[in-house]
Amino acid sequence: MSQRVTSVSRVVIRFAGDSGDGMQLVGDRFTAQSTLFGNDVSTFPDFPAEIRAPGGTLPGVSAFQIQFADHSVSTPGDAADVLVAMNPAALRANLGGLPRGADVIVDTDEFTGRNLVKAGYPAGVSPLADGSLAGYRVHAVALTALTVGALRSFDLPRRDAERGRNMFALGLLSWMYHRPTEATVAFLREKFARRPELAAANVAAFTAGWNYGETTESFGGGYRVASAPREPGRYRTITGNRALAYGLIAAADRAGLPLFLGSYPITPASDILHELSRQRHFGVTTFQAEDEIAGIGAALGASFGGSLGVTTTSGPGLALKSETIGLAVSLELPLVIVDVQRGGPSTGLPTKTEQSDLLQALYGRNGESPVPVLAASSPGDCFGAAVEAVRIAVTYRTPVVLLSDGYLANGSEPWRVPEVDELPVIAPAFATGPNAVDADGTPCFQPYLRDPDTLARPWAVPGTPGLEHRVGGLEKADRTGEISYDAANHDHMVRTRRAKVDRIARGLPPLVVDDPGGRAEVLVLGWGSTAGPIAAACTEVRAAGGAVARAHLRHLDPFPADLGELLGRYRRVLVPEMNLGQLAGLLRARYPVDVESLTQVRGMPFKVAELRTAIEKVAADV
Amino acid sequence: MSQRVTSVSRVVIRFAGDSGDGMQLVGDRFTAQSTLFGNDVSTFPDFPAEIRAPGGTLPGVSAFQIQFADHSVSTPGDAADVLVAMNPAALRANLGGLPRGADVIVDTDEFTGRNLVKAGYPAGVSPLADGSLAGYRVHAVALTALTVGALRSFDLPRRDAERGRNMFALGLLSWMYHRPTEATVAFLREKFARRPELAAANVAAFTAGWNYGETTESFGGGYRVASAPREPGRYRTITGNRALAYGLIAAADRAGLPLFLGSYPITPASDILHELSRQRHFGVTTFQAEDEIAGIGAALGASFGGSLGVTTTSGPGLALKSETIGLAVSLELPLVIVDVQRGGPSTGLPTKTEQSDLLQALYGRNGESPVPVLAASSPGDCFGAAVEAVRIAVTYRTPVVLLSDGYLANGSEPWRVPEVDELPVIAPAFATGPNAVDADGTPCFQPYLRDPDTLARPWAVPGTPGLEHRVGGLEKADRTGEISYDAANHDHMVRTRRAKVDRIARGLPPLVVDDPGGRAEVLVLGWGSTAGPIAAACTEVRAAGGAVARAHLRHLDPFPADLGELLGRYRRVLVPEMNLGQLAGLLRARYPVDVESLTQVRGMPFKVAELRTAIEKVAADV
Amino acid sequence: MSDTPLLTIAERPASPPSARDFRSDQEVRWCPGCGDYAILAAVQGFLPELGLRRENIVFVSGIGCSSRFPYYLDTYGMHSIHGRAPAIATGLAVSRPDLSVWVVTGDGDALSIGGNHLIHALRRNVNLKILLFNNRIYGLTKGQYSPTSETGKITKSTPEGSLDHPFNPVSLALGAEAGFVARTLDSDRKHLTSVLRAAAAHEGTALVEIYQNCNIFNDGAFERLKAPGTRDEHVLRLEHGAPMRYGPAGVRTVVRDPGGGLRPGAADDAAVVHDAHTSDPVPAFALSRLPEAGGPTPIGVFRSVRRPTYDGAVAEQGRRVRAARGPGSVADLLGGGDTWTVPAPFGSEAR
Amino acid sequence: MSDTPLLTIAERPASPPSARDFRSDQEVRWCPGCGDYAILAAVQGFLPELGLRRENIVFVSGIGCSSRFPYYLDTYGMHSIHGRAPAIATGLAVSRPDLSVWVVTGDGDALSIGGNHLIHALRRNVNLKILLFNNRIYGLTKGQYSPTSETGKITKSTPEGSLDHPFNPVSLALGAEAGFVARTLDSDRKHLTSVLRAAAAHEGTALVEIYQNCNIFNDGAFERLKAPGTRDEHVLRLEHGAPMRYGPAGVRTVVRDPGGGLRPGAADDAAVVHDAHTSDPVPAFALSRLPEAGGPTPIGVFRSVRRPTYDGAVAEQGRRVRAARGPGSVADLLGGGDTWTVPAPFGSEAR
Ligand SMILES: Cc1ncc(C[n+]2csc(CCOP(=O)(O)OP(=O)(O)O)c2C)c(N)n1
Ligand SMILES: Cc1ncc(C[n+]2csc(CCOP(=O)(O)OP(=O)(O)O)c2C)c(N)n1
Ligand code: SF4
Ligand code: SF4
Ligand SMILES: [Mg+2]
Ligand SMILES: [Mg+2]
Repeated sequence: MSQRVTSVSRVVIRFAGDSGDGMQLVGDRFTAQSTLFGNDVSTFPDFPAEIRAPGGTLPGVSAFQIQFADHSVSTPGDAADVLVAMNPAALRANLGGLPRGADVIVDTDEFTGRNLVKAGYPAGVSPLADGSLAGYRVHAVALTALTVGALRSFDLPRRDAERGRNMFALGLLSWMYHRPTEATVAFLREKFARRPELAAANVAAFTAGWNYGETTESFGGGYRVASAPREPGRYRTITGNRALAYGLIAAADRAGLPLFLGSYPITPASDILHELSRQRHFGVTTFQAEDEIAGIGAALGASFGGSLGVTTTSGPGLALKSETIGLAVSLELPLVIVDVQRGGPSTGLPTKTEQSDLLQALYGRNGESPVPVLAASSPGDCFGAAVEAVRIAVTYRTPVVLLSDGYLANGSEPWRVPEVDELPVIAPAFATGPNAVDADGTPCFQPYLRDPDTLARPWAVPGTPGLEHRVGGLEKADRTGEISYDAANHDHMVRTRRAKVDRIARGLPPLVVDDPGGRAEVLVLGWGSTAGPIAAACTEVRAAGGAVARAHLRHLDPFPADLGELLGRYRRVLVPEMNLGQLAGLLRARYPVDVESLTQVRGMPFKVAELRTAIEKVAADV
Repeated sequence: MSQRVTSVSRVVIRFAGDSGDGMQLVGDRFTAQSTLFGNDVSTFPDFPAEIRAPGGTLPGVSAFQIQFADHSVSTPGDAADVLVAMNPAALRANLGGLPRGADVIVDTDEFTGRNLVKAGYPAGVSPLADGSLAGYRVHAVALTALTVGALRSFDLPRRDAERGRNMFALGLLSWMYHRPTEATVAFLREKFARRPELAAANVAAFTAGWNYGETTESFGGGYRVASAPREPGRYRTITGNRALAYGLIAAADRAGLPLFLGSYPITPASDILHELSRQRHFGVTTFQAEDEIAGIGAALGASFGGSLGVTTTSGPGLALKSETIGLAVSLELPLVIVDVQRGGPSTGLPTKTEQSDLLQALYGRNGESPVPVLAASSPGDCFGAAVEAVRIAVTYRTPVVLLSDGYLANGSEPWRVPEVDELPVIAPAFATGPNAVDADGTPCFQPYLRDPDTLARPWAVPGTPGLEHRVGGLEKADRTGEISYDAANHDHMVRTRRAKVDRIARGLPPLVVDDPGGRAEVLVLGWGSTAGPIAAACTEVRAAGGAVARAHLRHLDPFPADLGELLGRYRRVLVPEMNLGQLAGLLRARYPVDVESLTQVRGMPFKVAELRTAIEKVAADV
Repeated sequence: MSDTPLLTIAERPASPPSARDFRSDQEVRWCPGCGDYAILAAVQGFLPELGLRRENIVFVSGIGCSSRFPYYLDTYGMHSIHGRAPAIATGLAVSRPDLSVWVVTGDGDALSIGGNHLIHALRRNVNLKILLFNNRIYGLTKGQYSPTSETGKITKSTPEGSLDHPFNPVSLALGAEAGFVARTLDSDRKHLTSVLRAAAAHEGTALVEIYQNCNIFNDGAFERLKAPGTRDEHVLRLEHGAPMRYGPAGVRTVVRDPGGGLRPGAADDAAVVHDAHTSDPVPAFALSRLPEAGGPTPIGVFRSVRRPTYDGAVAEQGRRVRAARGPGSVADLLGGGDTWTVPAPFGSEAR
Repeated sequence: MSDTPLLTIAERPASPPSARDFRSDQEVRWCPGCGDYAILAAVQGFLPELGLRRENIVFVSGIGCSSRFPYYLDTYGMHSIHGRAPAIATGLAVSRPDLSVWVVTGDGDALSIGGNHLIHALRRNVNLKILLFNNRIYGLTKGQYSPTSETGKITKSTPEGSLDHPFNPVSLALGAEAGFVARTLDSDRKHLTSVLRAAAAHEGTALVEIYQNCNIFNDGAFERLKAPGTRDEHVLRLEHGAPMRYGPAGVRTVVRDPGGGLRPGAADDAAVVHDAHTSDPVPAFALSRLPEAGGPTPIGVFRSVRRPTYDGAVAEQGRRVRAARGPGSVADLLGGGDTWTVPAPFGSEAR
């Protein structure tokens, strides 16, 4: 059968099913196949807070969206071109955002009366039959029956055989988009290495899906999405949480410090704990503490002892850690605090994404308690952001908050593997001897005598003879670090701690402005995970003939030294955020610029189209 | 002996001694005597973080400063006219700020070689002898010996007799300033009711001090400070912590709600717990919890049950409560959180004052988590601020943060006792029945259906039949309050919670501007406990012919509706704060006004003279 | 005010509500097969026995799979934050002694982040019934080990095996002065119900540890205690006043060690008689250590001893103070202490 | 990296340091007469016995009068925040098994706000020596009752008398799986020193409760146990292997109750022999309840039993993994998983 292959430049697929249907696995495999093929990809897993809500219900739907393209993409796509719906609930939950004309692949075996009712369809009516899918290209496939049929030769209980339908679907989609299959076959063999019969069954289901596409007429000849041009280098697909864990390990290694993670599990940060737990041979120690306070406390204790102390959490955990972060500010010890933000307030939307912890990170402590704050901007960038957080923490002897979010944490993208020697050198420069002399001329150690350049204090770790000293949360006398209630000293120390954080700006590279035409009068300024949607929207604006400049902040405190000047260059500055305008407020407080805030707090990334409209509106009116 | 009595319009006295010398008691009594006499007064206790540091050392010095006058005063005075120094350390610790010409009364018996060394004077040199006190009017009195002599007829161990010297000093100063003595005698008799011989001895020491002034020549005829004109009414002297406790009790009473305090002791907030613990007969329940988190948790539980839940703390405790405040935001239940600010960061300066928790109060929680924030501006104003906090919490069903600070907490001033019916009526308006109908027309209860005016949700307490419902920290569907992960609903709820807090501004009175001439081009805007020094400084500026307007914020979130307009009216706006400019930043973020920030983080209130200089500099340059 | 209930509490209903009446309209969202379903059914079945109207019952929980519990009961309820339910419930119970307050929590919620609130509630003896769903794993966060996981456990956060020694929740509670401690199994509805009944009847804090199967992340953790072939050998069913015998047909005995502890005895040894009501916590503590001594796992009521409840004492103290001082007058309070009066100027309006 | 100490630790000193060497230059700032002075002197006197150099010893404290302790010792030290010292010390001890790590805490610090960290440290058996200064009051905040204050105590926050039932710190620790628990008195330097010695020798978490007099806010709380006229009657001095006798000239005995607990016996009863090393925690738990049974207050080592330390297990696991997998290579880690290479365009510079 030779049919025509359609070439397209980008495709968005959304896989949706029950929490137990293995949609995340299908998404991961499709992603791996696409990156190996050479497309650029961006992914977005979207799952419920329940572990496994009752089968077939709307709250139980788990989805995975991927955009892959023959050019650079920075978001998982606003809307799917193809929806794979494993049951009625998955169809119902995802139909809302689906543009007419999209392909909809459903497992007809699941569209039983009972399942339709569970999904909330009126009794006796199937969307497959009532015309409500008119306008879509519906592919009604008996996925379950076909899978069970394909696995007849295996001696599997029917339930187990049915479970293979996710692999069948993966096979079908792999055929549709001409994906390479070797890696998935190898993956399945390894995953089920201990149960070869299961491996074989999964491979059989996968192959059956592929063959179904090949032999049926309904999918035409499939589509081709050419590979995307890329900088030369070695690449892999990576999620934000993994990249962040790798960044911590690599930076600790560069600094020659053992890494100590004190953490308490919390969605969506737990995978960093999991990943680091697997790397004990790097000198990494992971400590699952009794709570968030103990997690950061243990990390701080380890830092006092000369390790790189790290703690990882999400918003509610950061709230609990706030008192201890204040202690770390007072002790001036290196400490990295990772906050993978999720929807708030309170328990909020634990599995959704948001950027609403920025102000908490900056101000969520008693007293004047400055802490450098950074944010990662893409899954792969979590690596570099983590390295930068460690660099600042160690160089300036300070706790650092690194913000990620649920979208970065679980989303993935191709990532160029850096060479180790591209990474910055980080020097702990432990104190080894006296740094001052007493009133009577004896050499002595002053734990709060500062480096004139960085304002960092010495890091003298237990075990170093002659440098015995005591630190604590009470105000300390300048230089000696002794308890001091002196008024002038307190004022000095408060301003010095602030000045030390401000010093960091001196060592930052200039901001990168993306303005190909060089004539834009509108700047879109973002931070954190909005980078992808903003970049995509700007590209679209320019493609339509508009002019817009774009810059993105990694450093939220201190701001880069050239930020004020940059803001002043544009007639209008638009700041899109997934909160109620936190960065916008900070910018207005700091610079005499009337930035405009574009906010959305929907638990998910901005849609490119919305951003584009907003930017065009601003650009039209300069 | 008839000597000339000098009339003066105001006097500042500073009593200083060892932590164990009873200086706070002397100060309290002198304050009571002065207010009963009819002066206006403002006081400032200044004591160390240690309970009782070793006798005679600088860190152990405890002081009490009082300004009393024949006119309205709003600060305890920049510098003392009279320093009472009970030992060398007290002299040394307080000489720094003392203007030449001041009276210095010292207990010569304490100026022994050993004590001088303990206080850090070079061996063998006494400040009483080395000329270093030239320029002061030194009154060297053998306070100890005179006291012991006066108490010879009592059968007291020498150490106990010596302890009477604080009463001797009080008697002497009372004579010098013609204070009425009856109240102190009555006080001593009541305090030692169970040990009449001690009461008599204390009264004898007090009387001996008075008589010493009367009979010695060295003090002339003493001074007269006439009484200050005042609005008619009944007055008492009150500290901020007590006024705050009374405000909570009075407001709970107005609302008809039992008051439940869940708290954990912390300086300088503990006295609110202590005060409320004494008022069980008001239906007040105090619960000393295992920590700050349990304190606020229990208060929130009590609010759920229909009590007025309150929790009191200082900065480090507020940090610990932040996660639970977020829950209260999500539950939308009334809750009052009192933060008596102290020096930070971390443990900081526990007994000193600061205004550095404003941003923590506003932003120290994960997610978009708006909480109304108020601040009291004087010890007596703590009463009204507490009533206002309760009004907002109950009316809008929201946690409210009320900021006080160490200076207000322990400082005192005359306070006009309000009549109960002057207080606002506060209506809990519990839900008692269904407020909506189901899809099928059945009456039902929707716990998140809002009052269109206040946006408050109904408060339905357990025990109310038919209103059974569940609340929690996960995002809730509008109206029904059911768990909802819906994107649009989340955006709506986030904005609605913010809008509800903004609504509070509608019910606030217009800002009061103090600009007697009505022609000022400079506005000094303050918040919290800077009110007194700012008012005094503005008075001085005007007395010197300058023009300056003054306004003070009680509401920090939401800001009063007319604030933006007010700020726009002035050429320059100066914002003095005991932090690094927290309010100033908020104003810049919110209004297109380039406010100027004047900051000081010294653990103590602004000096009037410094403020005056700063204001005059600004006013000179408009 | 605090000791008068806010609202008049409706009388006990004439016809008691049924299990159905305690079912809320919310869809239950646990994994199919989770032990939580059985506990929910048992609790819904038991609640009518309280003889209380729904509105006078409150369930407070923390965070975890188990902590979703309150949503499924048509009583008042609060799904609070991780670990804090005992503290929140304490405030509620102390301020509203007229309510029946229940806490639902998990092994992570109660013993990891919430350990301090739990032990303080037990020490104070607040009138709370605490149901601790112990599945020896963190369910909601997808399978990390918990403070009750056995040492060496391989989980997401311990791929090389966990290194912590676990808590024994019953020992911990007894060390924290608990007056009532019991243990039961999710799958044994009859036993579970009997333990709920005993807990409800107890005045003060009652801690009920419920072994609960998490079939997704820690399946079969208690299988030995449930499977027909092994359970008799491994479970000791406690009954006050009864000799401690177990094993098929009760052939095995529990005897006292010279050191005071308990251990398995020979078939013809005189079995120790269980005394749940003795004021000395040592016998219950010894029981809690029995599995370590090679003995069976006791289920049932370890200890049930009355001592004054905290909320009762608070109410009593309030009454005493009010009786002595009379109800507070705000006017007197504000106008107390040393006051002075500034008179209105002559001729001015009196106010 | 984690199992190689960061810096080469200096050898044990040839001439051991003296008590003087452990005195820092900071002025001691407790109230005159405070029991903390005696404890400080005893600790300074004992530290040389460790045979360690000053730089290898760390004291970590929380907040409270007692928590000022580290400032007065010339070792490394941290005065942290309220209640968190055990958590901070855990991170230090686990990451630096070469150090001798001590925690100083108060009854409020350890048992109120810090209760959870304390019980978790005990459960894990981290190599920490925890000195709990129990004065049954909050000293630093000027006299509120604490979780060890007796019920009915009148304090600033309980003017009508406190209503909480106190913790028994020894019982609590034993319920939390403690391997080493002891109690001693501030004023008995010899006994205090002997207990410090035993604690230091124990591998794992050692909890030492020190009854400490706060002469300002709770003076004489332990007078009965100290006064020459009463102490013999009220104190039982524990010694492993010795029969439990007390009273003037040791005329009184401690005997075992049929329920497993302990109680005072008759003079001619056979006294129970103290076994601090038995693996069963029941005997130690029974001892902790002796005062409630009308018996004397035991001081000395209740329990001293070795079980694997947490820090030891962490180090061991690290070694095992490294032996199996080799030291980690960052390049391999980053380049692991499915990778693909985009070649440099033909003719371009190789990098
Ligand atoms: C402050 C905070 N920290 C962490 C979490 C993440 N979290 C939610 S439930 C849970 C543990 C659940 O374990 P358990 O209490 O045993 O309940 P189960 O799910 O097993 O029923 C954790 C760590 C959170 N929600 N909040
Ligand atoms: C987070 C926090 N909460 C409260 C306090 C106030 N505080 C300091 S010490 C203390 C209790 C002290 O009691 P204890 O631990 O028994 O020590 P002691 O002073 O009796 O030695 C309290 C409540 C604080 N510093 N930090
Ligand atoms: S994860 Fe475990 S405990 Fe949670 S619902 Fe599923 S089976 Fe139950
Ligand atoms: S208050 Fe008590 S514990 Fe604190 S230093 Fe004084 S005597 Fe010691
Ligand atoms: Mg669990
Ligand atoms: Mg204490």
